[in-house]
Amino acid sequence: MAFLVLRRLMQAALILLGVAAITFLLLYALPADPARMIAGRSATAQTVANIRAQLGLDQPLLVQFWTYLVNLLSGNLGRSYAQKTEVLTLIAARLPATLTLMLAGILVEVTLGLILGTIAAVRRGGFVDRLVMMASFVGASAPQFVVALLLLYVFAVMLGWFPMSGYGTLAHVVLPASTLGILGAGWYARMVRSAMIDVLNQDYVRTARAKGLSSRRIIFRHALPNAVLPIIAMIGIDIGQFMGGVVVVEAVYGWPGIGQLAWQAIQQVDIPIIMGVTLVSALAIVIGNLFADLIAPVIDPRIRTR
Amino acid sequence: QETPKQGGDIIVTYKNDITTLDPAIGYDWVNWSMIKSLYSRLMDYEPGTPNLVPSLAESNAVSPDGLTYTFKLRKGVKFSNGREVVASDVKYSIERAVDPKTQGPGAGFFGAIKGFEDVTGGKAATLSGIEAPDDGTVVFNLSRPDATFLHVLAINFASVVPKEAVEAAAGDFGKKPVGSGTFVLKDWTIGQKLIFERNKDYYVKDTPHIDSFTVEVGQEPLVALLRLQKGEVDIAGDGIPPAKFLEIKNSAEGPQMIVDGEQLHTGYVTLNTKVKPLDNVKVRQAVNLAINKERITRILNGRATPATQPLPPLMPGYDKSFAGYSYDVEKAKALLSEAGFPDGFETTLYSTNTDPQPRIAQALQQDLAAVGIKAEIRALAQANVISAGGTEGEAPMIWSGGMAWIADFPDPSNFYGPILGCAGAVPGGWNWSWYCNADLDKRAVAADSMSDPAKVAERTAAWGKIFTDIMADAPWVPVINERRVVAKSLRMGGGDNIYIDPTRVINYDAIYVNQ
Amino acid sequence: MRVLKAIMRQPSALFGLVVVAFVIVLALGAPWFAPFNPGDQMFDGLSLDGAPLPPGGQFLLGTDTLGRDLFSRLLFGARTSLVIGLVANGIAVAIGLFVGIVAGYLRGFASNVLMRFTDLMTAFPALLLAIMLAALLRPSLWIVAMVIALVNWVQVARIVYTETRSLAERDFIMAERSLGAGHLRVLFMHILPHLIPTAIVWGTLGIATTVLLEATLSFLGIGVQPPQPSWGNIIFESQSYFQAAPWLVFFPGAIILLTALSFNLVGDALRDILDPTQRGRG
Amino acid sequence: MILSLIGAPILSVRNLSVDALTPEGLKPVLRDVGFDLTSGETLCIAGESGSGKSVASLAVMGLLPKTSLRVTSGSILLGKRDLLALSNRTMRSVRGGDIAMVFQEPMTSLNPVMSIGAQLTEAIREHQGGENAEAVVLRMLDAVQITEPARRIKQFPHELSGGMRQRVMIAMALSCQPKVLIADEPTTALDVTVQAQILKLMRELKAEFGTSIILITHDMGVVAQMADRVAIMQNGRIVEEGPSPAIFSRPKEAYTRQLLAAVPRLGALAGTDGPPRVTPITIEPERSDRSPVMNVRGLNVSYGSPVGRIFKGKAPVQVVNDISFDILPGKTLGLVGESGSGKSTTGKAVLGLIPFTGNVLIDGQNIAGLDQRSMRPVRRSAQMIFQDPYASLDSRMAVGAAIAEPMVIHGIGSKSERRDRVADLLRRVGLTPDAATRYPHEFSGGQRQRICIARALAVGPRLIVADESVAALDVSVRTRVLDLMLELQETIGLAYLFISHDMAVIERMSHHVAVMRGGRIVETGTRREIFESPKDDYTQALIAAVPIPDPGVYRKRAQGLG
Ligand SMILES: Nc1ncnc2c1ncn2[C@@H]1O[C@H](COP(=O)(O)OP(=O)(O)OP(=O)(O)O)[C@@H](O)[C@H]1O
Ligand SMILES: Nc1ncnc2c1ncn2[C@@H]1O[C@H](COP(=O)(O)OP(=O)(O)OP(=O)(O)O)[C@@H](O)[C@H]1O
Ligand SMILES: [Mg+2]
Ligand SMILES: [Mg+2]
Repeated sequence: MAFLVLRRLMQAALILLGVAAITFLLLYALPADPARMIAGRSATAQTVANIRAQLGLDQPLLVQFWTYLVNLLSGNLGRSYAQKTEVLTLIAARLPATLTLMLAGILVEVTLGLILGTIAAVRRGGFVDRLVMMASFVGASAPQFVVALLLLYVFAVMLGWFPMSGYGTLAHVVLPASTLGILGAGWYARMVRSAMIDVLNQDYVRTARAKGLSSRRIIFRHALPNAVLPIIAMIGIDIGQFMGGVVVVEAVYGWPGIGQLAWQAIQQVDIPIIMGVTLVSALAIVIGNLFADLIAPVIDPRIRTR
Repeated sequence: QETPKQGGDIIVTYKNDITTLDPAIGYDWVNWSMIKSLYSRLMDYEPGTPNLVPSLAESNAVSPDGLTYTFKLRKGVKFSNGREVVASDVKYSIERAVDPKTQGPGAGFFGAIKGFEDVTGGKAATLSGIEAPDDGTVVFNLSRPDATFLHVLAINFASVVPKEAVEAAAGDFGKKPVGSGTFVLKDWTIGQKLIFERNKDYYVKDTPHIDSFTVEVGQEPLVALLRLQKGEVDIAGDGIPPAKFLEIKNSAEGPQMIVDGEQLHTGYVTLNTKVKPLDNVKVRQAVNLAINKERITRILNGRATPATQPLPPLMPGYDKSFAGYSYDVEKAKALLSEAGFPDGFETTLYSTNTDPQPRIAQALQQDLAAVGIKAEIRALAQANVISAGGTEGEAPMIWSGGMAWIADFPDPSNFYGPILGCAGAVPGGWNWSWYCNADLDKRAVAADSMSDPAKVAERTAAWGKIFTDIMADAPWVPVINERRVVAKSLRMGGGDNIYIDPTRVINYDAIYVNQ
Repeated sequence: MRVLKAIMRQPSALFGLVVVAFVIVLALGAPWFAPFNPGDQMFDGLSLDGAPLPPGGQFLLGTDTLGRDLFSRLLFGARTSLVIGLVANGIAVAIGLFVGIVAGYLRGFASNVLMRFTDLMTAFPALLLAIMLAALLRPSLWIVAMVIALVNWVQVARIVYTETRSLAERDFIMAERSLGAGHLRVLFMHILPHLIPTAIVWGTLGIATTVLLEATLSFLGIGVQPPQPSWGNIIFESQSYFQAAPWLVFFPGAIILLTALSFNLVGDALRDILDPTQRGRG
Repeated sequence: MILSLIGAPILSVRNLSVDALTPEGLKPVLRDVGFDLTSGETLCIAGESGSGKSVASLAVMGLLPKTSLRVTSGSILLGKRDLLALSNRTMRSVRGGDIAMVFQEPMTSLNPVMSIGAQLTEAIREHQGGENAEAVVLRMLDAVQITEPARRIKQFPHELSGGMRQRVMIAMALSCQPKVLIADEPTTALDVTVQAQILKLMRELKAEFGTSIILITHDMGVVAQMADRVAIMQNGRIVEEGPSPAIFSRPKEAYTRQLLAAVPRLGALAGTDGPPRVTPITIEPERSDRSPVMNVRGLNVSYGSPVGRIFKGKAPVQVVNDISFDILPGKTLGLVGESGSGKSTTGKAVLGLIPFTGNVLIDGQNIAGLDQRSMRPVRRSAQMIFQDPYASLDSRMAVGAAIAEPMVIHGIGSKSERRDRVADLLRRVGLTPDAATRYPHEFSGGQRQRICIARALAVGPRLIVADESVAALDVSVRTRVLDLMLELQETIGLAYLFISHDMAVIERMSHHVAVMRGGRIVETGTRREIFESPKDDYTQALIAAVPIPDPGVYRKRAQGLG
């Protein structure tokens, strides 16, 4: 087990290195010149050249990458071109918000997906099943910006149940997390449904019924843990999917997360921030995958001994 | 006009982060007005007007040759760290703005000060042209007369900062600003909000009016507006998105909530004079004639007026009588035939990708198609458009929307150098027409040398002529002068011109709250 | 033929098939069906204030913010969006299937390399890739299709990988090897058919998401450029008008959903029909 | 009077009919099934595969799959209550509380992600409340003779052997002291020694708790050993019912007689060398100079290898330990041993399907370290029939294509030739050629087994490894399959490596026998040597544990003991 963790950690480090290298190369292949962006429209050629030299942009690409990596190892992500601040500070200030949002979003999608998928599976072929499947299809296919605005309009503006924007209390999380979760819930509901149908046909479920257990106990204690197994791997991938949604959702709900930071940085070609955000999100994804790999044995004892 | 009331706390929202509050670096229209309020400068403007007034300076004198400016500083002005502002602070602050290590975008404005080249070239650390003979006096020696020099001393880059605070911040001055302006930054939660409190020691009585303003960032304009309608927000800084404009405008409270005012803005299409067939002046004129500017103002729900020349109407030197190119499809086709393109040609039109810019680009595209010009649209992120514009032979046409020229200070010269002069027509430059007319450049230099206050009218006229003459070569299609629209809550007081102040967008010093 | 007949027997699948056929016909025949030129910004297509016109009257489904006929744009947009939803999404599923089964079937180094590459792609922000490509390539429908395929295969690969791993453990695979079947034969004749249900689920669920993703990418500058319509673009351009001009969001949204749902219904039916183990079952 | 008191049935099934919903309409599965179970009695239900034994027991439990099976008429009386009329809630208390069931598939009937302890206590909590459930569980595990019960309750199903799992199932069923225990083929998957233990356990439990038992089995030996009464099912009907000795000694129905006749009896072939010939000997007599088709020397197989250099993974488990044997052309080597002794592993290893060390020569060609390409000719001459025929067929490939596949792989014949050969092969294994277009799930277990045999024969191999090829089949089908295999040996001189845990089958099929235990061959010799004068203790135990299909034997034994 310890060995497995160690090996996975080493793989994770390699993946991060790969992400860093690809991002770096791609960013520097961009035609937009960061020095020029910094210098602004009134700058002289001399100023631009000075800035370029100060940022080390006149160095060969490999030298720049090497410098970046060395800095990275000492925890230095560089300084933002536009904001003239440590990227680490900027990301650190916003990371908790994004993590909160993501965790809440995952909670919503997994809970909703599990509940809906289970209901549909238990009522397979019936009206409820069809309704749930239709709803999950709509959820999985609706444009996120529109969903966000609709939820905001109905629950914050019209009903006034939740604040429209901001960060801090539980009430603030509900709408953004739901927006984020609805999409995933649609996918999860469908996957849980088919996994659940599979599991409900298994012999051990029949055994459980033969023991005289209640349907609730059979579903929650026997069927769900088994149905959940194939879905755990999805959660790791999901974090990556979330990064896109986070940008939209954070914008609509004024959520102070790194999605907004990334979006601004992209518009401004603020390379150090783009690099930083990319690495942080890659790290989150890698940790998510690691977590999925580690939690699977907790639920499935068969993997533990393999 | 009612008298402003004192007190009150307000909330302002913006979509983007406040990047920096360092006056030597900050150069976007959001932080522009905040920096204005955090710091003071030798010169400033009367609120809501383009009229220069002394601010940190008590008085100023110009030598007859226009090369020496002498300022007497106001006494007893204190930085928010408690220290008094002295003449050497002024010198330090401007040198800091020019110093290449600062990486400030505003260095170029101080080009007229003696010793400028030495500092930017790294040969000297201080500007020989600025002297501080005593704590209360600053003397500027210029290498050439500069009629805009007082404006230059009023822009943000000339803000006075205390050296010890800059050094103490260790490169993070932009997040820990110390100045002597109307407001003090109380708290900054990155990515969320900034709280500005009034500077109780400010040297002008009853300025500012409000006790504090909180800037909430990361707010989608659409949502900010919903919040404003609910009374949660006082000023939606990004204005009213097109999708909401008509609804608000036609609502009962609309007129009180919308501030709709002119600003120093022109939206234009650059016609790249180095790209075939736009290198042909007839083709460029034809393009000018082909654009139906009225229809575009309609797409913008009437929030703009058709433009005839590079200068916006508010700018001194604007020629009301100049008609420019009016919409005339037949004439455009005739010109195209003359130029040898009776069937038109194919080209590319760049635009930024935020609403309504791609829509305007499509409107332009349709107009061009009507005369046979097939323009393919490339809607890209701003940075990519800027880079395409600065690359020789790359972008035939660029719609400037979303990055359009808003003046740094209300002087016509500000509309020429980098964007229409030869200096800007270089790789990485901002003259995306790549238009270079040596003759006009000479006239521009001559106009800027008329620094004698007596010659203001003559100079303005000279500039005006430059901008109408340039239209003969048609390097641009001046399309619209967009008005600025700000939404404010019902309790906010003050005239439209302090919400859309020609020199600082929102004038936080002058706005007030009606209780 | 048998398949078609089987579909005809199920009302929901038949409905799906009819809608799909209808949409395809409309897309192909757009120039004949469209009442207006989809790019034509009509002067009378906007109100005096410059607001888009609601459905009814001269414009069947109303106009957009430039005064263009929404119905005509939706007809022409179908062409773009079908290519994205079917081709791009199809390629993504195909790549995902390929990588997933190869990595899941092979053991050891090759499998490890492939899966780590997939992990890398998972960890690499898709949006960033899109932006880079936007800056480096000439925008076109096929570029955006390619980018979508490049971005979307990853999840399919992961799911297929897990499934293949368990399939490869099944006895019949060892039985095939004992007959002397080579790897290619095992992979494509025996493992692939078992993954068809997964492929169908992802293929149909992915349609709506890719159609919308295309809009995001177009917005970033790599997709179809204005004024060429696509369903995603129509929604994307006007999504902030959901209050002021709800039809601009509702109609394209409904059409995307309906089309995706129809493909999904047909896909579900196909999955059951193609599965011999379902034959003769209740 | 007294008689009726004693004989009052605790469970009685009357006129039970069950229909299956199929696309072609309703298909009757059970027709007018009726039987009584008196208190403390064991009723054995026997009958061919697919006759409705499992469906009948599921109906009693109220566990018929709702979507496909439906009770159309009849009643099931537990005491005075009609189970069919009970509400779901009341039925729950009957299930597990009054009637408990042990299912046919021990491997899959336990929840893989719950610990043994949790699964056991659950039932007790449900029916008797939570107090000292733990203690009851420990007592039950002890009763089913599971060692170290305290440790076992923390383990998960996959950590137990098949026999243990089956005993856990029995413990679970008995933990609430049900009045009736239904056991559906509880020992099919187990080797004889474990089977003997479990049957003994059930008898003891019956004696201790007074439980009535319905035992479903197709093994007449088990019936003889266990039954007080016997019911014989065929085609959804009970064709014959009566006290056990009567059924065995005076079967009325032809089908019952057939069933009894088909049972292989251990020792029936004593005194002969070869397996019984189906047809008279026509080929040349055995010549010792012929070189073996398979020659195995020092075979070792282990599962789980070290994962890296620096950190050792789990130590590999040695499953097959230094095994050597030869198989002569046209001869059968029977490989017998307890469950988990490494028989299947050996079978797979000698065909190079899993990694091994040692030397395996097939037709003189050493297959150690051969790559896929060089293995191909070897694959042509040596084929395998896997333990589970259903699992070894691709469920998405039509049977005809599956049989033709080896010919396609080895490039034999044209398309039409292959079609002809498939038809021919299907006929040879007793199926009609129209089977070619159908899919595996449309066949019964025995038919699938024959399809696998047809596939193995398609390329004309010289050796077939047959792994438990008949374990899952009921006696009548089993006999047919075994006959076919012998006939093929006769006619085309096939050699077999015949793997089984069933001593009687091994005796019937083999020329030579090797006995495996714990990955080693403990004894090897001709069939006659092994069965008539076994030397190893384990071999002797195996032979002794085989049930004999004659209730009289057990009665005598019981009396002798009493
Ligand atoms: N879910 C079902 N749907 C339709 N038919 C079924 C279903 N389950 C069983 N049958 C049919 O009912 C009949 C009786 O099946 P059952 O499982 O009771 O046989 P069995 O006597 O237990 O056989 P075996 O010895 O193989 O276990 C078979 O013909 C089978 O095909
Ligand atoms: N894939 C595997 N990984 C690890 N151990 C295995 C694996 N397959 C089998 N084993 C172990 O190897 C041993 C021998 O298994 P094998 O399947 O050869 O037994 P067998 O003699 O065929 O038994 P049965 O009569 O139950 O079929 C068992 O202890 C089993 O647990
Ligand atoms: Mg059965
Ligand atoms: Mg085995």
